[in-house]
Amino acid sequence: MRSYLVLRVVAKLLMPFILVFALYVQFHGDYGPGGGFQAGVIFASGFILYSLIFGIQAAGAVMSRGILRFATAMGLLLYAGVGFYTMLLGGNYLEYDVIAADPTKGQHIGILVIEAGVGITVASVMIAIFFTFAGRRKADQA
Amino acid sequence: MIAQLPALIVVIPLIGAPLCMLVRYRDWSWTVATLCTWASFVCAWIILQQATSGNTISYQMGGWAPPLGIEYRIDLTNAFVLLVVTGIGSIIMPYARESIRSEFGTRRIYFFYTAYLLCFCGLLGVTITGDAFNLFVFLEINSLATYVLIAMGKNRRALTAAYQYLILGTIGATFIVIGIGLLYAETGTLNMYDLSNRIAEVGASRTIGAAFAFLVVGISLKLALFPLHLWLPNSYTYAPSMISAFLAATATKVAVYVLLRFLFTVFNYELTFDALPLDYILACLALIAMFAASTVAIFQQNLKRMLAYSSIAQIGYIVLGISFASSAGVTAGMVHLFNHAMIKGGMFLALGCIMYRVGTVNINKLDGIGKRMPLTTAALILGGFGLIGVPLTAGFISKWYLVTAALERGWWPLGFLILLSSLLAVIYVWRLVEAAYMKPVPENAKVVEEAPGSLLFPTWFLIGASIYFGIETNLTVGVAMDAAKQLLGGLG
Amino acid sequence: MALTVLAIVKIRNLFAVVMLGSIYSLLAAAMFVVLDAVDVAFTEAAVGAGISTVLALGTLALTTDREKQPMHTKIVPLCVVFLTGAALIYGTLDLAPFGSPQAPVHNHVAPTYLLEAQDKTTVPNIVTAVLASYRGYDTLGEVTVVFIAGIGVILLLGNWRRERLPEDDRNA
Amino acid sequence: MNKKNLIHTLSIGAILLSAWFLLSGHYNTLINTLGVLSCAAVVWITLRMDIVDHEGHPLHLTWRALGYWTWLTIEIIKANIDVIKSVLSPKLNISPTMLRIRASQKSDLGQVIFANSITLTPGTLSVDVANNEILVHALSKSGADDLLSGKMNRRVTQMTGE
Amino acid sequence: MEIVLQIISWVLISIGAFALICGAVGVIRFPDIYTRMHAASITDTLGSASILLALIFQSGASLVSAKLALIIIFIFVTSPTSSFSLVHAALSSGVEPDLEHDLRDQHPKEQNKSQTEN
Amino acid sequence: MMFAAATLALLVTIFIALIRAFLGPSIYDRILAVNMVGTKIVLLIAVIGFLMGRPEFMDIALVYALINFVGVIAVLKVLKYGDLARSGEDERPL
Amino acid sequence: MTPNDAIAFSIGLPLLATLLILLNRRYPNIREFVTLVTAAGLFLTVLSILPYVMQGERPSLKFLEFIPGIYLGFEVEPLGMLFALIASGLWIVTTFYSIGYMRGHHEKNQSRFYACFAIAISSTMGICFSGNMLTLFIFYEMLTLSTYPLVAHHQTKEAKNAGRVYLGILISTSIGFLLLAILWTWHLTGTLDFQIGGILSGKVDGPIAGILLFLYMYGIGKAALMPIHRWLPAAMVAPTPVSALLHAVAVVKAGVFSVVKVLVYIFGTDFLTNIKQDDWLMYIAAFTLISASCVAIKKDNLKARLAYSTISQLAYIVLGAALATSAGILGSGLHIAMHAFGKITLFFCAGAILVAAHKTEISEMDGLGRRMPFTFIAFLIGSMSVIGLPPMGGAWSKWYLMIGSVEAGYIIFILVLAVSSLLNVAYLLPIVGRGFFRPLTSTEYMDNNKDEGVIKEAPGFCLLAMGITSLGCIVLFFYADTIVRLIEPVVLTTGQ
Amino acid sequence: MMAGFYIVIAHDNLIKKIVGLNIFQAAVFVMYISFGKVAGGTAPIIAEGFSAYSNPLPHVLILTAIVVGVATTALGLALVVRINEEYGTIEDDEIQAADDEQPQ
Ligand code: NA
Ligand code: NA
Repeated sequence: MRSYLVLRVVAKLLMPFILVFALYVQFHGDYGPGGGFQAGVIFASGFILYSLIFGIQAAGAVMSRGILRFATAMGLLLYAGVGFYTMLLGGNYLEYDVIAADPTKGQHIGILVIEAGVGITVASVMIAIFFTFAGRRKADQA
Repeated sequence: MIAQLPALIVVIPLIGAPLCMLVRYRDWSWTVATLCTWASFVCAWIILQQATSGNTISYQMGGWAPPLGIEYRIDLTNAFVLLVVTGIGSIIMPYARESIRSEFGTRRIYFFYTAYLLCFCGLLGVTITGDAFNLFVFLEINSLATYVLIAMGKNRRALTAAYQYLILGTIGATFIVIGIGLLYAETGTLNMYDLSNRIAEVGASRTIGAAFAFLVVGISLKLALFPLHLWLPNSYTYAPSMISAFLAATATKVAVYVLLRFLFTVFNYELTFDALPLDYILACLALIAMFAASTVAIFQQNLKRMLAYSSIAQIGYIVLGISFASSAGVTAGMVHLFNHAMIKGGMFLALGCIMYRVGTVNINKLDGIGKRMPLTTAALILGGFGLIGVPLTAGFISKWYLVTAALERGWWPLGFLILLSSLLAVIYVWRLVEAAYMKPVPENAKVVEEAPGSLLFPTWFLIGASIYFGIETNLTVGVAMDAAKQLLGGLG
Repeated sequence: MALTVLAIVKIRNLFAVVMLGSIYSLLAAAMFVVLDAVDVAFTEAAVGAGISTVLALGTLALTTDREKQPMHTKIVPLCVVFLTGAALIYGTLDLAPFGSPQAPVHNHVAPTYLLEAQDKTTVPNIVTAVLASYRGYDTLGEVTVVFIAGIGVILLLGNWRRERLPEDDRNA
Repeated sequence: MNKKNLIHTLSIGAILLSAWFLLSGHYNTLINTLGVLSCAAVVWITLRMDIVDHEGHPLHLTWRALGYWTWLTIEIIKANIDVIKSVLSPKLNISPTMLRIRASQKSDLGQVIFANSITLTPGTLSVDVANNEILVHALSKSGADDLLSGKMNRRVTQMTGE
Repeated sequence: MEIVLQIISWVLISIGAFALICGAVGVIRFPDIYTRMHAASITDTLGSASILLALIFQSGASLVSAKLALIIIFIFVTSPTSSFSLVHAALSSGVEPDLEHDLRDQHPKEQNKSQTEN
Repeated sequence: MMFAAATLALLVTIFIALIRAFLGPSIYDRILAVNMVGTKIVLLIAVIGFLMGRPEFMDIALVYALINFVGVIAVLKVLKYGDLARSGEDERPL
Repeated sequence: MTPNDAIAFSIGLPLLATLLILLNRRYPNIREFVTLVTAAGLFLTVLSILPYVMQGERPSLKFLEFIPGIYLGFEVEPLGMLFALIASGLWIVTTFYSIGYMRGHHEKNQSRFYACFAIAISSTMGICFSGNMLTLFIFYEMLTLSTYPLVAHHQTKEAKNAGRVYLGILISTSIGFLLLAILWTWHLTGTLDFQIGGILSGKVDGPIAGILLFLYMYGIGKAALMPIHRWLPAAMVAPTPVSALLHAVAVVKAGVFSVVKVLVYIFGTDFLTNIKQDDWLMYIAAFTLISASCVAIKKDNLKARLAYSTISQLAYIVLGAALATSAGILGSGLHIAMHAFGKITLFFCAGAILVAAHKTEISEMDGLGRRMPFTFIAFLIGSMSVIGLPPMGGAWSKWYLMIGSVEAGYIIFILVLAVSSLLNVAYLLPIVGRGFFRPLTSTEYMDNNKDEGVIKEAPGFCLLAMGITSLGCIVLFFYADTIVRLIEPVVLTTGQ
Repeated sequence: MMAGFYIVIAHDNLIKKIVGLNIFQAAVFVMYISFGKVAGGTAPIIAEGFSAYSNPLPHVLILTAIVVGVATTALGLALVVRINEEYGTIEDDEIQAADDEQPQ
């Protein structure tokens, strides 16, 4: 046990806060800087830190490839689906006004949902990309 | 429902992409992809019908009125291009199934279709949008998907080709972003029609000029206009067969559309062509492209590469038409845009058939292919005739209008040069004819059957269309003429 | 910032290049804060200094960390670059002075956003309002781009080896 | 899940929630609900990550840590002044030393706190932690001697209660 | 009260600025990676802390202060960790320190002995 | 005024650290310098917030600090193991 | 069958035959039977139109408006009628000849041969009947493309190179010059329909008309005006039936036919006379006429000599048309017919000599006449017609051409024509002389001693063909006035 | 900024090209944002006590552009990895040399 020891302890300590911070950024994009994309990246950074220290094997156990791929597609579907939903309700594509009786409320819900879609896709794509890069063996080791 | 079509045409493939990824099983993903492309085609068809009635269709994304929100704005020009893109995409899908299965391991296929759908969706988005920045976003959707698809080619050079395209494509996109940024800084808007009005107010300032330069260079990179064509040959050569066909038939066409849109709608064309000697510059570049690329094509052993260089030359024709800055010229360019899409698409598909059976498209290894795969070869040669511009093929119609436009402009030596350059096409097509029909089949050649029907049918469909549209020109020429009038009539 | 870039041009250790790139990104982000673009700064920091750097490192781990031959100045690229730069400077000369509230940028669409966006969407961060609602469609495109990047990387680098076709030989 | 883990889980949830409220600044139903949900989700993920234990969540140290931090802060200030002096001295008044010192803490957590405290104090720098020993680089012989006196070691051990 | 706060802030900022610049100078002047690390840690500890504290004093009891405090804590946790990892990696890869006293081979107990003998 | 002074000090520090980053000589020196620049930019952002009169965006500074940390750890990991995937537990002997 | 249907039928029939030929490629007898029947059917079809044309009707057909204002349009006018009759009639004869030749020569790829031949005939019919310049152009190109495989038939390197020269010159001139001229005409006049009196008249001033004339004349490479005549000798590597029908009749006549049509219907003779831009054309034609003859004298290879002779004879026709007088045009029209019969006879003879005696060089033909008297008599008749000696048809066409020169006021061309006729004598008659009056070479005696090596007459099919065409040469002398009556309307309405 | 562009088109190293591309793009981003700055304005997050805000639109655009940029970078780097696997080098000229050796 060498540098690992120090890193392990610190990482364990920080990890939950990083993730909560990511979610905080996700849901406070309305009021300050941040939003789905930034949250996704921070969330992914947390995961990357986890993988760096505990190895991607362990990280893969927390978040399997299947889940990641599913989440990637679902995030985008969620976003695009909101647009479809507004269409079904008689509005234009992504016209959130029609979601709720009160257009302002509709806007708020719409923004919240699509930001969630952004966050999900971005986080899962970033993690997946990292896993893919990290999981590949160097050419001469393959 | 009809009112929602402009959104649906793009959104259907966009939603189809993650669905493709979710269904995973290859035939299902193929089914999803096919249904989405076909649905888009139906949308495009209906939209074209609406556009022919002379109305400009406006669709407000998110219900926000234009300068605030993103607007989809469809006139004849982009309705026409939409039809080309969706049409080619739809025809290619039946081909894709067998062709892709032969080139990939089975598990990756659903990812492949996902990327394909996004590539498709990107092209449509670029074509349909009326917002300059939204155009950039969809351009990048298309570009990124294209890089991925090209890199899927079997030869390792597909990777370097994709990389090279990625670098140049991104530079191009960045130039476009700079251009849009300068325009925005000068006018405060991103909506193309709003832009055109405000640019007319501002007049020819330095900023507008610089923006114009950046945009033209950026678009030309995507367009592979000489000398910014370096990415194209390798990309088309090493991409999977179906992708080569799709890209050759659609991608550069959409770039042409973008060029048209900026030249004639955003910058009103008095500004464009009076302030700068753009007509001369474009015409010169187009001419060089026509001659240089055709000449290079003559010396290629790899037929896909030959067609790729030929594409650069053909882009030259289209741009030449545009450079005349006249209704006739733009008509010629658009007609050729349509015709070349079918011809090149069909030829690349035919090469895909050969690749599928013989495993190579090197001309030295295809002696007597005309006897071994008669239908495929016939399609290839007929397509070649189209490239030359043999009468009664679509290619002839394009050249007819192109030369007429040159004469109208009073540039008759140019007419001569246009015809002269098609002689170069004769040479490279004739190499093909000689190899296919005038050489005996080598004795040690492996037995090769004709390509399966699922590959042959789309190939012949496109080639057949290129013949049909060489004879029945009401749709192409009629629409192109009206579109050209609309464009030059100064919508803004 | 200029110093960072010059160093990137010269230094041949790719680790250093990547790290300097990340610094450049952080500096750019600081600049964004100065220019009131807090959201952009946030993103640039997370992306430019974070994700990009980690990915570049991943690449270095899989490839090599040395640039082989020393750079010698190349004339043609230099000219191209010079031309581009000149065009850009030329283009910005006519613009309203930096920060001027009279600039056309601030007097066409933007004021409407600032005036009505909060009322219509309940979101005080106008950037978020415009991003998610007024130009929500752009953002959908942006998510799609991310999606493609994910798919592309998985397609390119995913562990597909087991399912290659037998005759699939890249160097054939 | 055993009882100790349950306590850890609950307390981490509570701490995260308070962190959320500290960060948030917007207290309406929607955001609060989202906050609770977020914290729950994070707790779930951290459980999956298997990082909810006494190392990752040193609940037992809470009170004693305060005292230690106060002491450490003063140490750090002192050390800072020393190092600044040597930076500014014209002849770079340094005598780099490398030494091993013993870490008497039994837990990894304690050793990590010790090592990081060493690093945090300018003038000393832990380079390696192994076998209950910490390899330290010190800027000056005096700094090394301070460490060798074992005062910090004892403080850390005292805090971690081992 | 205001004035007091202002003065405290000024003092803290001055200390911070001074520490920062001293640290930076140290990073330039010191001979090897290990010694430079000491200088760098001045900026991370005294420099960061004083400036952030000054900011806290400026913004009073608010959420901003809380976040600033979080930043301080974060820096105090991560800074030694990354420093440690860095020198550890450097030493592992064979970057030898430039030493005047190398007591590495001495066992801690023997050190202690030699200490007491001294 | 006070913030401006802090900003100035930070900029000077960053500048000097950058010089170290260019001088090297070893990659570790560069990482040291880059890490230092990173943490100083965190401060810079915080101070600029006050300087601009909108101090409520400290989130950015937090993100910087986080990203900087992750970045440095990643660099060191790659440097040490030539790999991002390995778990820290199976370390090679020195 | 209405005459309008007959037009479509005469173009479609050979195409249908192509399909049948390809389908029956494994059954040579059926394949060749199909060809024969088609040829006969075609001739009858064409013949069925003749009465209408003689009565002054102009059967026409229009469909496929592929460019607004431009149809795939056909109209039968006298010149086209004449050409169609010649081409379709000679196809029957040539088919007989081909069967004998191809079988006797054991050629490969015979199905491709017959198929392409049929397409070539179809294209020729299209050229004959085309009602506008673009339709003519389309069939002109189709003819080029379909004859390429025939030229490169042997697939040897030499054949392929010859094929490239052939295609290279014909395609590049037609696309580079002719198409440009057509487009330009379209741009200037908005029509491409053939109209008596010309369509350019009044729409364009002199210099531009001059350029256009140049483009047309050098665009129609098949007319083999110097210096773009090189393709014709190159094409001689083809099997002899190809040289005979296509390169003595269909292709080259298509060229000069097009020239005549352009001069008469696009420019209009009046307009040409008025603008005075065509002098250079006459001089080029005259130069070609003389110099090709001179080259012919030097050629030892029989087919090459005939090829240069053809070049020279084509120049007569161009000259006649360029004179733009009624006698000149009549002469041109007549010469199309006369030369067709004469030259095809000569080529048949050359092929017969090749099949029977395996000789290609004139110097090796000493004494062959005594072994193959029928062939050499036919050669004599053909030669006389080409030279223009009565009682062969060629005499009339030269007569009209001379009159035309006088009408136009270019006396010099009478001299040219006379000199050229002398040259014709010089390169044709000695061959007959050698055949009959020189002894066989020694190698032939050697062969003679073996039973199998004895030189006999060519196969019966070949002889039949030669007989018919040489007879044609003589018959045409007596029926020339019928032809004149047929084509007279063209010149009468031009109003000379 | 142009130096980044220079790196892209002049350097042979594939990774360095991508870093250059990022720098070039980042510079463009700064340009955009500077268009949006209003003197005396503040971040476009509506709050009491402020009346002048900077233009939010460039911020929105650049957010999108940054994301597109990172997506491109990820793909580019993945390609570089694959190229290195196939060619054993990430230098442009060496790759070209390797390609020239093999027939097409
Ligand atoms: Na936001
Ligand atoms: Na320390």
